[in-house]
Amino acid sequence: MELSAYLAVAALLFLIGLVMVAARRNLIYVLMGLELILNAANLNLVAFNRFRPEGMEGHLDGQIGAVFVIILAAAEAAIALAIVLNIHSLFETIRPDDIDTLKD
Amino acid sequence: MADALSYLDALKYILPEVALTIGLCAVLIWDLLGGGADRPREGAWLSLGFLGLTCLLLIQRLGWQEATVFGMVRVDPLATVFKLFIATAVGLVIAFDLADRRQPAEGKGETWFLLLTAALGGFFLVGTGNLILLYLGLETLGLSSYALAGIHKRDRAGAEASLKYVVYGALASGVLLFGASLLYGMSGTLEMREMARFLVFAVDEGRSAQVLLPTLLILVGFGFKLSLFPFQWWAPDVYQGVSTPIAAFLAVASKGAALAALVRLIAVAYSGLLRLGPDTFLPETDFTRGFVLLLALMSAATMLFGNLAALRQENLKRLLAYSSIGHAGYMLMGVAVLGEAGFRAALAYSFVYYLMTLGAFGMVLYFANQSGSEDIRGLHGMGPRHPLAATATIVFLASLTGLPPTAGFFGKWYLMVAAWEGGLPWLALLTALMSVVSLFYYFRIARALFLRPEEEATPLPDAPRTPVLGGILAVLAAGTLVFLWFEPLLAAASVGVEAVLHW
Amino acid sequence: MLTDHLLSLITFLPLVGMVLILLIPKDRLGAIRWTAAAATGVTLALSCWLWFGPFDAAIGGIQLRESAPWIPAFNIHYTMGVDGLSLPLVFLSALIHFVAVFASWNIKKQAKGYFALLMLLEVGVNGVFLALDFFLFYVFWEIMLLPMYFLIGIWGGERREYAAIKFFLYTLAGSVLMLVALVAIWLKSGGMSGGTFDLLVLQEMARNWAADPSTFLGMKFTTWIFWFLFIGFAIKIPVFPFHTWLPDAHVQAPTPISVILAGILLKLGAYGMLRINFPLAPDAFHHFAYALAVLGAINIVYGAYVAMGQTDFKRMVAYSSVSHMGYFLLGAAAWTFTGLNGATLQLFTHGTSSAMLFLIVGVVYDRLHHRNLNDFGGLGKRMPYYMGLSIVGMFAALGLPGLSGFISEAMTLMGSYQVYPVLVIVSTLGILMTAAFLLYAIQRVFLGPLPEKYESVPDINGREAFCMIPFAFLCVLVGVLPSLILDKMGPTLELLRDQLAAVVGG
Amino acid sequence: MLASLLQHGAGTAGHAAVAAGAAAEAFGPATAGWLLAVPLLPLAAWVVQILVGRWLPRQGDWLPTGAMGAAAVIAIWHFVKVLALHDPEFDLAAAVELPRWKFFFSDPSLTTGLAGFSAGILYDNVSAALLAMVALVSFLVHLFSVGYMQGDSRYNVFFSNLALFTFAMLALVISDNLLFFFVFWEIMGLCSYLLIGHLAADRKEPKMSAAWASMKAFMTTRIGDICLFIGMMMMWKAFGTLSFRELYAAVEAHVAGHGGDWSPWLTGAGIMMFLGAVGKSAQFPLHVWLPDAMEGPTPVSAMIHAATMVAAGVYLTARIYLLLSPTAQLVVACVGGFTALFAATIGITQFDIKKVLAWSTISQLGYMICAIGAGGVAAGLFHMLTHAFFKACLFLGSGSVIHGCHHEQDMRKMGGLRKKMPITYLAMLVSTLAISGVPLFAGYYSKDTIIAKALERGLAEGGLIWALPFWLLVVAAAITSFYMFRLIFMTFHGRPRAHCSEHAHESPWTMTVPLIVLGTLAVLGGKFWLLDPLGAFSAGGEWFTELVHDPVHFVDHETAHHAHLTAMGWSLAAAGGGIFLSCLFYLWRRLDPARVAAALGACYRLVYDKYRFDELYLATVVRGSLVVSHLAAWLDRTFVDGLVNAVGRIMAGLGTASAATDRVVVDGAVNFVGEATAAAGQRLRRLQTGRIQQYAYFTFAGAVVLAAVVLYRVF
Amino acid sequence: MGEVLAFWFFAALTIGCALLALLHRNVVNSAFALLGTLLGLAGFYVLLAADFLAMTQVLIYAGGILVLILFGLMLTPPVTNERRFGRILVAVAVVGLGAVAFWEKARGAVWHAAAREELAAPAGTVREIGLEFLRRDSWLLPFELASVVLLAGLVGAVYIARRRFPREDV
Repeated sequence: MELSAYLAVAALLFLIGLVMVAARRNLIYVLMGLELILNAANLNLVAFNRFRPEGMEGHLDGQIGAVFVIILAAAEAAIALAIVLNIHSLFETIRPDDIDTLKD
Repeated sequence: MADALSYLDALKYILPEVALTIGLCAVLIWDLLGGGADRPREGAWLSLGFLGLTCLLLIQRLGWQEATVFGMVRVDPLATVFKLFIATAVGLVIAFDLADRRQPAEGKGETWFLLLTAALGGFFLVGTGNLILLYLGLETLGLSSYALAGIHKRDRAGAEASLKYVVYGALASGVLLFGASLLYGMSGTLEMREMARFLVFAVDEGRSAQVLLPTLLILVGFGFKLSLFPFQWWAPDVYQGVSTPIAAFLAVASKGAALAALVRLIAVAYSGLLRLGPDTFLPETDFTRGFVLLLALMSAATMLFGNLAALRQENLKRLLAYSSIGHAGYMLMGVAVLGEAGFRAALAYSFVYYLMTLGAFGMVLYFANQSGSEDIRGLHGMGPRHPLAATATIVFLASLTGLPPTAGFFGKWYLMVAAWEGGLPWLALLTALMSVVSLFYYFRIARALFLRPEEEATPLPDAPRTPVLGGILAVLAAGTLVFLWFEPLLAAASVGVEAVLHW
Repeated sequence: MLTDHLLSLITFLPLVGMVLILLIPKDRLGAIRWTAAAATGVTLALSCWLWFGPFDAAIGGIQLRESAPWIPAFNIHYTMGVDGLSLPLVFLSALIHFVAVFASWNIKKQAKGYFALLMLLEVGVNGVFLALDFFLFYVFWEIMLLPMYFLIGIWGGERREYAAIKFFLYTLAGSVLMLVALVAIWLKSGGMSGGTFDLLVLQEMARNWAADPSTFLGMKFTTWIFWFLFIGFAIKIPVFPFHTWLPDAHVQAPTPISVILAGILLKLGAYGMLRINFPLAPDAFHHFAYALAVLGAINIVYGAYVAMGQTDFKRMVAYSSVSHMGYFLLGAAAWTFTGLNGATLQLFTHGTSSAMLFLIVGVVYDRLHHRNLNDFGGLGKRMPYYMGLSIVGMFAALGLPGLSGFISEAMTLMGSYQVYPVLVIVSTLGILMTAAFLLYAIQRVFLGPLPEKYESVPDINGREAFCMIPFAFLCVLVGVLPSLILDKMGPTLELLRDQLAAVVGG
Repeated sequence: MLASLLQHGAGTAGHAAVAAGAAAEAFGPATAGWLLAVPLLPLAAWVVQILVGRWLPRQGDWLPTGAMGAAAVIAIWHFVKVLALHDPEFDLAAAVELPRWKFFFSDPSLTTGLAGFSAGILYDNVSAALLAMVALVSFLVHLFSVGYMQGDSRYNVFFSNLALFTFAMLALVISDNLLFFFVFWEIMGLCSYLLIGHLAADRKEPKMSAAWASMKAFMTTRIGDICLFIGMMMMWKAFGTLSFRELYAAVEAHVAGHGGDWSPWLTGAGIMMFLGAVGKSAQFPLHVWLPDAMEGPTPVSAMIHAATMVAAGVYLTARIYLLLSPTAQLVVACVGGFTALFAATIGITQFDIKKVLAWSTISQLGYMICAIGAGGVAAGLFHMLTHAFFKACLFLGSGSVIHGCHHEQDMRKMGGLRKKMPITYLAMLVSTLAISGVPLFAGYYSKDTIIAKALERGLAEGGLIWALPFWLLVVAAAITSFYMFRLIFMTFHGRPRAHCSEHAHESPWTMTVPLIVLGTLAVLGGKFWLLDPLGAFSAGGEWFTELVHDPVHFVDHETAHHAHLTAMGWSLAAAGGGIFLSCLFYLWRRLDPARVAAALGACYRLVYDKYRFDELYLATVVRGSLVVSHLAAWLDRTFVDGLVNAVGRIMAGLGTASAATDRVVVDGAVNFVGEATAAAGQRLRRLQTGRIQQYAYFTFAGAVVLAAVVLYRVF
Repeated sequence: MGEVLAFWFFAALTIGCALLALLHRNVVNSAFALLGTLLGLAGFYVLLAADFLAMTQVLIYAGGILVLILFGLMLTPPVTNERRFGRILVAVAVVGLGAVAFWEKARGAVWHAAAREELAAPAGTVREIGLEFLRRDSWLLPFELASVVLLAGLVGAVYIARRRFPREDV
C-alpha cells in the first residue's frame, strides 16, 4: 500500500479522537480520545519511517519516537486517571460538564 | 563537532541536568524515608540546594562554546539562559510554597520532587533540536505540572483545575505530536536543523499549505503552554484553582520554557523562511506571509482577550491569569515578526515578564497570607500596613502596565519597535492601546491597596509574618525597577537568538 | 565641576531627598518634612543659581549640555540641556515644589509616603524640562504618572478614587499616543540601523520628513506624528475636549497637589508641544495651525464660561486653568515672535497665579471645610490679609496690567492677532468672562455680611502666607519687569521660530 | 480734510525748531525725573501704606496725602513753566532727552514684534494741564478724605487705594504709548473696583450693594477696555507701533497712501478704541455703572467723576483723535451728544443727591466726547478741566452735606441747609452756576466752546446728521441747569424736611478747605481774568484754548466767529430757561413737580428708572452669560466628559459585547443542532463557562477560523 | 496483494473500532472497541516492518493502558446519557470544517520529500532499536529521561490516587 493510505487512516483516527474528546460526556471517553490522537500520530511516525527517501533507509527514528510516545501515553494515562479518580471522589461525578465551579 | 567530544566531555555539558536529576532522586528518597510528612522544610532546602548547584553549573556554562551533545541535546546560550530562567523560577516557586501559610502540610515531598522533574523537562525542552526529545521534554514538564496542579487532593478547586489542565494539556500535546509527525514526514528527519532545508524546498515547490498544516498543529501545543488564543481557555480556571505558587510556576517557568522552545523551533526549523531583518529580507513566500499573519492574528486576539476579560475579575489569581494571557500576546508579537529583532524582543520580554509576574503572584501570596483571601477585596487598606510589599506591588503593576521606568516599559518598547519595523505597525498600536486598557484593571489592585481606607483591611487574627517573602518581593521589584539592567537582558536575548539563528 | 552636572543635580536632588525620607522612621514627622523642605529648597537654590549664574541669556540654543550613552542598543542617551524655553519652567517647578512642601505641612496621614511621592514627582517634572533625548523625555514624563495617581488617590477628597483613575487613564492614553509617535519617529530616523532620539538631530531630520511626499492612509508621516503627539500633549494641557479630567483631579486633589498640577504639570504638555511636537512636524503644524488656534480660542472662551457656571470654588479655579491654557495654544499656533513669547510667558505667569489661586482655595477650605461659593461671604472682615493676597492672585489671573497675567495675555493676543484676528476677538470674550467669574467669586467669598458661623475664622497664618507671598511677589515682579524673563526666553524662541520658518518658508 | 491735516503737520515741523530751543531752556535735564516723581510719589506712598500703613500714626493717612501734595506742587510748578512758555506746539520730547523704558525685552538684538517696544514720557500742553489738574484735585480729595473717612474701619486701606488710583491716572496722563496708557487705564479699573466696593468689605456693616456696584463698574468698563485692546491690536498689526506720535504719523501716511481715503478697518479700529472711552467715561450704552458707583464713599465719587476714571476716557478720545476717521468722529460726536441729553433727562428725576450728580457727570462727559468727535479737541479737554473743578467741588460739597446730615443722601429729606452749612452752600452754588453755563463762571467758557464747535462742524459737514450733536447739546444744556438748580433748591433752600437736616452742621476744615479751593477754581478756571490780570500767561485770559489748539480746523475763522456767537446765544438761552423753570418748580413753588410727574405717567417712570437699561442688561447680557455658562457647565459635566469617557466605556463594553455575541452565536449553533439547550442554557453567559469540553469547542472553532483566514487570505 | 488485503482489513478494524468506541452507548464496550483499534494499529505496524513497535503496542497499550482505563471504569460509577449525537455532530462539523479547509488547500500533497514506491524488505528492528537506545549520540539521553517521566508519572499518580482520607482507614 502506498503512504497516503496510512496517512488517511491516521488522519481519520486523529479526527475521531478529537471528536471523542470534545463530544462524549464521560471523562473516560475523553481519555480514550486522547489515546486515539496519540496513536494516530504514532501511525504517522511509523509510516513515514517506513517510506523514507532513498539513501536514508535504516534510520529508525520514527519508530523509536513512537516507542517514546507509547511510554509517555502510559504515564499520561496514569496521571490522568489518578486525577479522574480524585475528581470522582470529590465531585461524585465524572461528567465533565458538571465540573465547572471555576468559571467567570 | 559534537562527535569529537569524548563521553566525559559530553557529560560535562549536561552536568546541570545531571545535578538536577540527582537532586530529584534525593528528594524522592528523602520523602520515601518519611521526611515529606514530618519535616517539609528540609526537603525544600534540599531542593533549593540542588537548584542552587544547578544554577551555579549553568552560570559556569554561560560562556562555553556551543555544542551538540548526545546527538540531540543542544547546549547554547539560549538553552543555558533559559535553563537558568527555569531553575531560578522553580527555586522562587519553592520559596513561595514554603511561605504559603494556607496549604496543607501533606504532599510537600511530592511537590518538591515534581517541581524538580518539571524543571528537568523544561531543561530538555529548551535545549534540544530534536522533535521527539522536544515532545519528551514538553511532556515531562506537562505531566509534572498536571500532578502539581492536583497535588492538593482534598481541594475541590485544585482537583478541578488539575482535571482541566490535564485534559486540555494532553489534547494539546497530542495535537502537537500529530503535527510533529507530519513535519517529520515532510522532511524525513526529526532534527530541526535538517528539517529547514526540506521545508524551504517544499515551500519553493508551492506546497506552502502543506507546511502550514503541521505548523498550525504544532502551534496548538505551544499555544496551550503559552496560553495563546484560542488555546488559552484553561488558563484562568487553572490558575484560580491551583495554589498560588503552582500558578506562578505555570505562568512563569512553564511559559518561559515554551517560549524559548518555540523560538528555537521557528528559528531553526523554519530558518530558511524567516525574515531576518529589515535589510535582509529573504524572498517573501506565501508561507511566510501566511505564517506571519497567523501569528499576528493570534497575538492580537490573545492581547484583546486577555486584557478585556481581565477588566472585571475579582479574584486576583484569575485576574493575573488573564493578564498573563495578555502578556503572552505581547510576547507572541515579537515571534510573529519572524525575524531576529522580533525573537530578541520576545525573549527579552520573557525576562521582564519573569520578574514582574513572579512578583505579582508573590504579592497575591503575601496578602492572601495576611487576609486569607485571594480577592481584590482582601487587599483593601493593606498598603499602609505592609509598605514594603505594597510598594513592590506597585512596581510590578507599573511594569505590567508598561510604565517607565520599569522593565515592563522597556520590554514593551522593544516589542513595539520590533513589530513596527517588522511590518506589523497595527499590532504595535494595539499593544499601546492594550496598555491603557490594562491600566484599568491593574490599578484596581493599587486602588485596593492604598486608596481604600486602612480601616477596611481585614487581616486574619493569626496572620503570620512572612519577611522572607517580603524580601523576595523587594528584590524582584528592585530588579523590575532597575531599568538600566535592560541592557544585559537585551544582550542575553541577543546572544540566545544569535546562537539559534546561526546554528 | 558643579556646572557640568548642574542639570542632573537639579533633576535628581529630590530623588536623594526621597531616599532620605524613606530612611526616616515614619513617626518622625518633623524630620520627614524638613528633609523634604531641604531637598526642594536646595533644588530651588540650584535653579536660582542656574538662572543667575551659568545660564547665558544671549545664547538661543541649548546650554550646559550633558550627555552620556544609556542604552546603546537603541542609541538612547542620557542627554540634558537647558535653554530659554526650559529655564523659567525649571525655576517654576523648583519653586512650586518647594512651596508645595510647606503647603503640605499639615498632612499627617502617611506623611512619609506623601513626601516621598512629592519628591519623585519633582524628579519627573524637572527631568521632562531638561531632557533632550526623546526617550529620556518620555521616561521622565511617565515617571510623574504614578506619584500623581497616588497623591490624588490617597490624599484627595471624597471622590478621589474616581479622580485619580480618571487622571491616570486620560494621561496614560495621551502617553500611549506619544509612545506610538516615539516608535514611529525612531524608526523613521533610521531604526535599529542608525536611529536616534536626540531631539536636536531629530529636528534637523524633520525637514526631510516634511519634504517627503509619501503618505500612509492618505496622511504624511509628519501629519501622523503631529496628531499623535499633539493629542498626547493636549490631554496634559488640557485642550478641549480632553480637559474633563482636570476639574475632577483638581477638585479632589489636596491643595498642594492642585498647586503642582495647575502650576507645573499642565505646563508640561505645552512645553512638549514647543519642544517636540511642533519642531518635529513643522509642516503639519503649519498646516493645522489654524485648527490649533481654534482649539485655543475654544479653550479660552469655553473654559471661562464653564468656570462661571461653577459653584465649587476649586472647580471654578480649575476651569479657569482650562481657559488660561488656551492662551498658550492660541499664541503658539500663531507662531509669531510676540505670540510665541506671550504663550511661553503665559506658562510661567499662569503657573504663579494659578498656584496662588489654589492656595487661596486651600486656605478657605482648611478653615471652613467646604468649597461652596454660595455658602461663603464676608470673610474679608475676619481675614483681611488673606483677602489682600487673594485679590493679588485673582487679579493676576484675570490679566490686570501691572500683574504678570496681563503681560503674557496681552503679548499672546497681540501676537496672535496678526495671524488670527477673528479668533482673538472671539477670545476676548474669555477675558471678560474670566473677570466676571473671578470678581463674582471675590464678592461671594469676601464681601458682604459675615455669617455667624464663621465669626471665629482666623486669618492666614505665617506658613500659609509664606506659601503665597513668593507667588504674589512673582506676579507683581513679572508684571512690572517682564524683561526679567522675556530676555531669557527671547533668543531661544526667536531661534525656534526661525527654524520653523526655514522649513515651511515663511 | 486731508490737506488740512498735512498743513497742520508742516506747520508743526517748521515751528518745532524754534520752539524746541526755548523749551530746552525752560526745562533742564532733570525734568524727566521731576515728571516721573509726580506719579511715583503716590505709588511709593501706596507701597508703604499697603504694607505698613496700619501701624503708622493716624493709620498713615498723612503719607498719601503728603505725597499727593508734593506731587501736586511739582505738577503745578511744571505746568506754570509750560504756561510761561506759551507755545502751542510744545512737546518736551523735542526739547529734552527723555529716558525710555525697554519694557518687554532689554535685548536690542531681538528685532521683531514687541521686542522693539519701549515706553516714554509724553509731556505736552495737554498732558501738562491735565497733570496739574489731576494732581491738584486728587490732593484735595485726599485732604477731604482725611476728614470724611474718619472712623472708617478700613481707613488705611482706603488711603492706599486712593493713592494707587491717583498714581494710575497721573501715569496715564504722561504715557506716550497706547499700551502703557492701557496698563494704567486698567489699574484705574482695579482701583475703582476696590474703592467703589470699599464699603462692601467694611468691618462693621458691609454693604452688599457696594459689592454689586463695584463689580458692575469693573465689568462694564472692562467691556470697553477689551474693545480698546482690540483697537490697539488692530493698530499694532497694521503699523507695528503703539506710540501715539508714531501712530499719528503712520495713520497720516496710510491715509495719504490710499489717496486720502480712510480704510474701513481704520474706522473700525477707531471706533473700537473709542469704545474704551465709552466704558470708562460712562457713555451710552455703557453708562450704567457710573450711577451705581455712588456706592463708594463720596471722595471716591469725586475722584472718579472729576479727576480720574472718567477723565481718562475723554483724554483717550482726545489722544486718539488723529486716528479717528471722519465716520468714527461722527460716531463719537453722536454718542457724546446723545449721552449728554439722555443722562440729563434722567438727572431730572433723581432724588439721591449723589445720583443727580452722577447723571450730571455722564451728561457733561457727553459734552466733552461730543466736542472731541466734532473736532473740538481743545474744547472737550477744556471742559474736562473746568468740569473737574466744579464737579469735584459739587461732589465734595454733597459729601459735606451727607456728612452733615449723618449720611442721609435723599434730597427730599433735606432742605434749608443754607444757613447751617454756609461754606458748603456757597461752594456748591458757585459750582452749580458753573455747570449751568452761567457767564463768567468756568463752565460757561468751556461749554460755550463745545456748543460752538459742534455747530461749526455741523456747518462744515452739512447734512442732518452732523447737525444733530449741536441740538442735542443745547437741549441738554437747558436740562442741566434745570436739574442742577433743582438740587440746590431742594437741598439748601426751603425748610428742613426731616430730622437729619435739622441737626446738620458745617464740616471740619479738612473738608471745607478743599471746597473753598475748588469753588474758587470753579469760578476762575475758565478765564484767568482775575488770576492773571496782566496777561503774563495768556492774552485775553483764554488760557486753555490758546495753549491747546485743535489739530484740525474745519471752518475758516469768519464762520467760526459767527458760529460762536450763535452758539453763545443758544446756550445762554438754554441755561437761563433751565434755571427759570427750576425756580418755578422748586424755589417759588409755582408748579408742583409731583403733579407733572404724575401727568407724565409711564414716561416719567421710564426716565426715573433710567430707561430700564439696568434691567435690560440684566436680562440680556448678565442673564444671558449666566445661562450660557450654566449650559456650558452642564454640557461639560454630561456631554464632553461623557463623550471622551464613552471611548473608555466602549473599551470596557467590548468584553461584554463579545460575550453577548458569543451568547448569540454559540447558543445559536448549539440550539440549531438541537442539542444541549439545557447544558448551554442560562449559565452560558460568558465564554469562560468552566466546562472543559466547551473550551475544546471554542479552541477548535478558533483554530479553524484562524486557519481559514490565513489559508484563504494568503494562498 | 496480500499486503493490500491485510491493509484493508486492519484499516477496517482500526477505523471501525474507533467509530464504535466513539459512538457506543456503553463505556465498557467502547473500551473494548478501543482494544480493536489498538490491535489494528499493531497490525499496521507489522505491515510497516516495525515488529518491535507492534509488540510494544500490544503489550503496553492493549495490556497496560487499556487495563488502566478499565480500572478507571470500575472505580467510577457509570454515567448515564453520556452519548449525545447532536453534540458529536457539532464536533464532527467543527473538526471536519477544519479538515476540509486544509484538504482543499493541501490536496494532492506529496507528504514525503521523496516517497519511494519500492520498499526494502522488512528486517527485524528489535536489535537495531535496542542499540539505538544505548548509543551515546543517539537516543540514550531521551531513554534516560523517559525513566524520569515514568517515575514522575508514577509518583504523581500514586500520590493523587491514594486513598485520601487516611483517618477513615483506621
